[in-house]
Amino acid sequence: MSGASPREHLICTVADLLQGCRTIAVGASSPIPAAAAMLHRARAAVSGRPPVRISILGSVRHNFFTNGSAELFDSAAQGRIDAFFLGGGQIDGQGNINLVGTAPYPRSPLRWPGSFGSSFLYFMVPKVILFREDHDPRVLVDRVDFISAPGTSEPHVARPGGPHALVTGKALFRFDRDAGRFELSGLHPGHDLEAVRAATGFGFRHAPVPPVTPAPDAESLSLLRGPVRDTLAESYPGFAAQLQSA
Amino acid sequence: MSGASPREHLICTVADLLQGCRTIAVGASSPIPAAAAMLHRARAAVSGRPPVRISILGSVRHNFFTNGSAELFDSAAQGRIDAFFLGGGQIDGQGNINLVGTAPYPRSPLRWPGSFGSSFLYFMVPKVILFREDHDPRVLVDRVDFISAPGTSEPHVARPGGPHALVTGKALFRFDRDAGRFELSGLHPGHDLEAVRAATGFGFRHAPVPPVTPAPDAESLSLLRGPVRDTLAESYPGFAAQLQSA
Amino acid sequence: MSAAVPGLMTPGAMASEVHSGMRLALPVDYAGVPMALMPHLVAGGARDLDLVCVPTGGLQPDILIGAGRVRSVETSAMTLGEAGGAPCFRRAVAAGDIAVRDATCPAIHAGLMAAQKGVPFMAIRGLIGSDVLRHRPDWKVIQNPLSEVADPIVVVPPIRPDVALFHCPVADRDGNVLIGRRRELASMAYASRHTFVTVERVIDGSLFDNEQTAAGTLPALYVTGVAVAERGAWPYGLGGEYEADTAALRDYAAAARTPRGFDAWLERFVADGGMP
Amino acid sequence: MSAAVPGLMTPGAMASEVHSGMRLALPVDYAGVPMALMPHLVAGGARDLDLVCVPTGGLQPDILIGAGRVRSVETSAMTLGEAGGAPCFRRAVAAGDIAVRDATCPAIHAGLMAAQKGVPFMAIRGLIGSDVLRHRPDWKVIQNPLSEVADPIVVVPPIRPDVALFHCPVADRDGNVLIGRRRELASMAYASRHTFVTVERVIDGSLFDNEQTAAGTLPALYVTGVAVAERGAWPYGLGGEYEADTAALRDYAAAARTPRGFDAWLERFVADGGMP
Repeated sequence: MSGASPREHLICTVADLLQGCRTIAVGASSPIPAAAAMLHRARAAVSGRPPVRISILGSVRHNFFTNGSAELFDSAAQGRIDAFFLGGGQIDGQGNINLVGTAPYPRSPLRWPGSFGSSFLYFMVPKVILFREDHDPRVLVDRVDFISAPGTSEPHVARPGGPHALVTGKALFRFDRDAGRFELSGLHPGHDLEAVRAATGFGFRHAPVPPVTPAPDAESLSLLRGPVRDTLAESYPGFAAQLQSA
Repeated sequence: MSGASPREHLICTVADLLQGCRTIAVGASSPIPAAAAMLHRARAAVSGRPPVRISILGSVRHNFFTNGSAELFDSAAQGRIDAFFLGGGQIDGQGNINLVGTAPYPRSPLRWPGSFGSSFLYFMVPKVILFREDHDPRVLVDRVDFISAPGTSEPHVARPGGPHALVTGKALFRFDRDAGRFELSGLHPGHDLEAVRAATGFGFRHAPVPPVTPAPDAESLSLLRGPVRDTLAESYPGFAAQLQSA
Repeated sequence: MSAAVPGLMTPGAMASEVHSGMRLALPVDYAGVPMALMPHLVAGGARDLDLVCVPTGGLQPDILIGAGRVRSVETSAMTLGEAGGAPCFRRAVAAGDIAVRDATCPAIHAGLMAAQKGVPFMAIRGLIGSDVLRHRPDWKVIQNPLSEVADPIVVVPPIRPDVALFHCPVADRDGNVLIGRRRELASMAYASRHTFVTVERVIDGSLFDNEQTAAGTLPALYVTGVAVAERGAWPYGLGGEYEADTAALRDYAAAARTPRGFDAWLERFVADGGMP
Repeated sequence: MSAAVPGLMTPGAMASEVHSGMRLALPVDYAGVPMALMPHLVAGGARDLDLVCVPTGGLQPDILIGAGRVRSVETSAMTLGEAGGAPCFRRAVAAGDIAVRDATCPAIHAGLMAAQKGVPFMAIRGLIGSDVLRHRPDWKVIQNPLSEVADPIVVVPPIRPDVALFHCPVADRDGNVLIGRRRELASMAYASRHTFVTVERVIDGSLFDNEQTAAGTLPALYVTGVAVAERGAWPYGLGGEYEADTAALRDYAAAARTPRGFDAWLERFVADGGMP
């Protein structure tokens, strides 16, 4: 089997973060997180672990909800959703995310769609994985212009969930909830610390020589190129077609 | 057409109270209120007035709700239910109702089923009709032992609804919300004021010579004995069969 | 096929998931009462149960009360419908054997909704001036925080049962169950830690295969276990499947008028496995 | 047959029920967007509309904004999905032409739920420390009234739209409409004073005739009017009926990149009666 493409590597990196998750929700236009969740589910199935459920929001086929668009938020509040993905126009070093727009608010010169459910789910879902493929100092900023949802909260604020990790096209960061900061836990193959530092608008802790994020094993690649891609193609045909080459 | 039986008279008395009502909810085991609502609907249909909707709670056939047993309460809170019926183990002169039991609470020597939705609907539905066929001083008391729902509320308490009338096998009372008291507005044929006074545990205002409640007109009787009885028979077969004779 | 259904178990195994001291949510008479679990529940050892009737109760809680398994009941009403009052409940109330938390239907729905939404309280209109409210120290009247003028309103806490039990027509191979219009069953499941569902049958397809059944489906996400129990609501009926057996309900009402009569009825009921 | 359907009207008559200054609830892209009303809404005179997107918006509010009909938008997001950002919305925001009440999806659901339940506020977790909350003077942080320890929580007021508009596959002869799993449409209708529904077709029977369709039915109690509009969600799709026309959405996104391009697109759209 040929080596993993950068996208395949990224998918496997995200899938590894889902370890132990039984129920995962994915946004409608998030093919890489969706692929990662499907790979996680496929790996659980072949190794006989308990079944994994995935809901792709806005999808009819991959949507196990029956109580309208409120049900995702309700089930998250009930503690039934183990992992969710969020992106953001800006993400800062304290884990704050901005899905609304650049300053000044409200007349943002650059306006993004809006906060969606982030102001709630970021508090409620135990493992929120921030995913943003382009790793860029305009995205990864020191301080977001608008807080759609804060990275941490004061201790008396009810908050079972929060950021768990940040995955970009260049690196993997873990979020340290006590410190309220990101820590670099791996560079993807072909990326080096200095370039990542230059591309990141916030400071972060890191080992002197950061490890490389693990390459997908043969089984993961074979699942990804077989059943996962087939399932993926139902919802994201274009993405599935270019998966291996990208 | 032969004259109205006492039950038919009662049904027509209740139907008259529903004038102007477009949406009516009826409890599951309330055949007389159900018959009255059906008669009201049939009269609206023949006279070309806007259609009347009836929901019989717990019925599959005569139930237009699709959001479980909460929907009646929600739609009442939305102002969509014009009339509802309540009974009660005790009803007092201030319009308080007791569906729970005799004193002392909680170890009631005589325990009734419970308040059901009365503690809410009595506040929310504009026209609540109290219906209790047996007119008895143990039922119509001076002061209820337990208030499932009060007859009136202080002005700052949100209360769009409340008691409108009390119908028994002997008489019809209107509830005066400003005075917080019942007023006798009619005796059913064959009943006199003194007997009603003796059978009523609370004092009430009345005309020196109270009127007799109007007898059903021919059209009402014919609707009642035709289409209404047929519809009624689907939900209350025993009641429908004995309607005319009772 | 059925072996692959997630969470498929026997009614007996299901009943054994109910432990002493648990808070149990039970459905209203017409919504699918899981009567087939009753012989197993009564034969099992669970005691000191706190029942929540959604929003009213009948035969099922009455039997559990008569069998001495109940510590408290939260309900808006307790009745056998046409068959009359609930005899064991009445006796237990008069004797002070159980704590009754008298409620009103929409307050039970509000408590479940608070649990569903993950909020620590839910507001509800009405109730002010009632003895229902006066006897509920867990409910509170507050000033509407968004109003400048006096506007008192009741808030109730979430109802979070340990276990919800109910009966449905169908489960599918993935453990989804068909509730149809009976959405209070979904409310119970959303609010409860575990939900166990008895069903008339398990189908080989998925209830999500067409949008019409999907609309009436409670997803497996909320279903801890499924057990097959044909005519499992008897003597209650099940919408679209069979009618209530009113004679059997009347038999119960007559028998349970005395503790001895109830005991004899229960013994026969358990011996018959809860079947007609 | 159709003549007997209560509230049956034309799309044009329906659109004329929307008046200046009204608060309008509009559905999310995938829930049945009543696009067939748009040519009539744009040709009509209603201005200063306050839009509530349930819980996010796309083409429909963007067109209304571009056409200068909107005073404010309450939404959790505004996007054309794969076709990109909502161009008229972005321009109006940058220019300060409309007031944006940025929300988060569950807060919109909570506001509708408060209206559904007839309560003056609904609690919601999360939000604390966000700028979403900071910019919503109508929301408030209170202490959980049932807690002895510090427990701040947000309360939001009811959302009570004057009119809800959406598109469904089917209405029946009694004015009931089939919403299937799209229960946010029911929430919109419960919360709104009036609900107008465009449908692909009207059937002669009743959706209550069988329990499966009944489970996915919004009762006529909540439906003020029904209008037939085949392919009425175009260029959006309708679950179980047809897919979205992504090319048409991209055409819009490209055209509306400039005000002039939007005007040309709109003129053609109105001239074509909103049809492909």
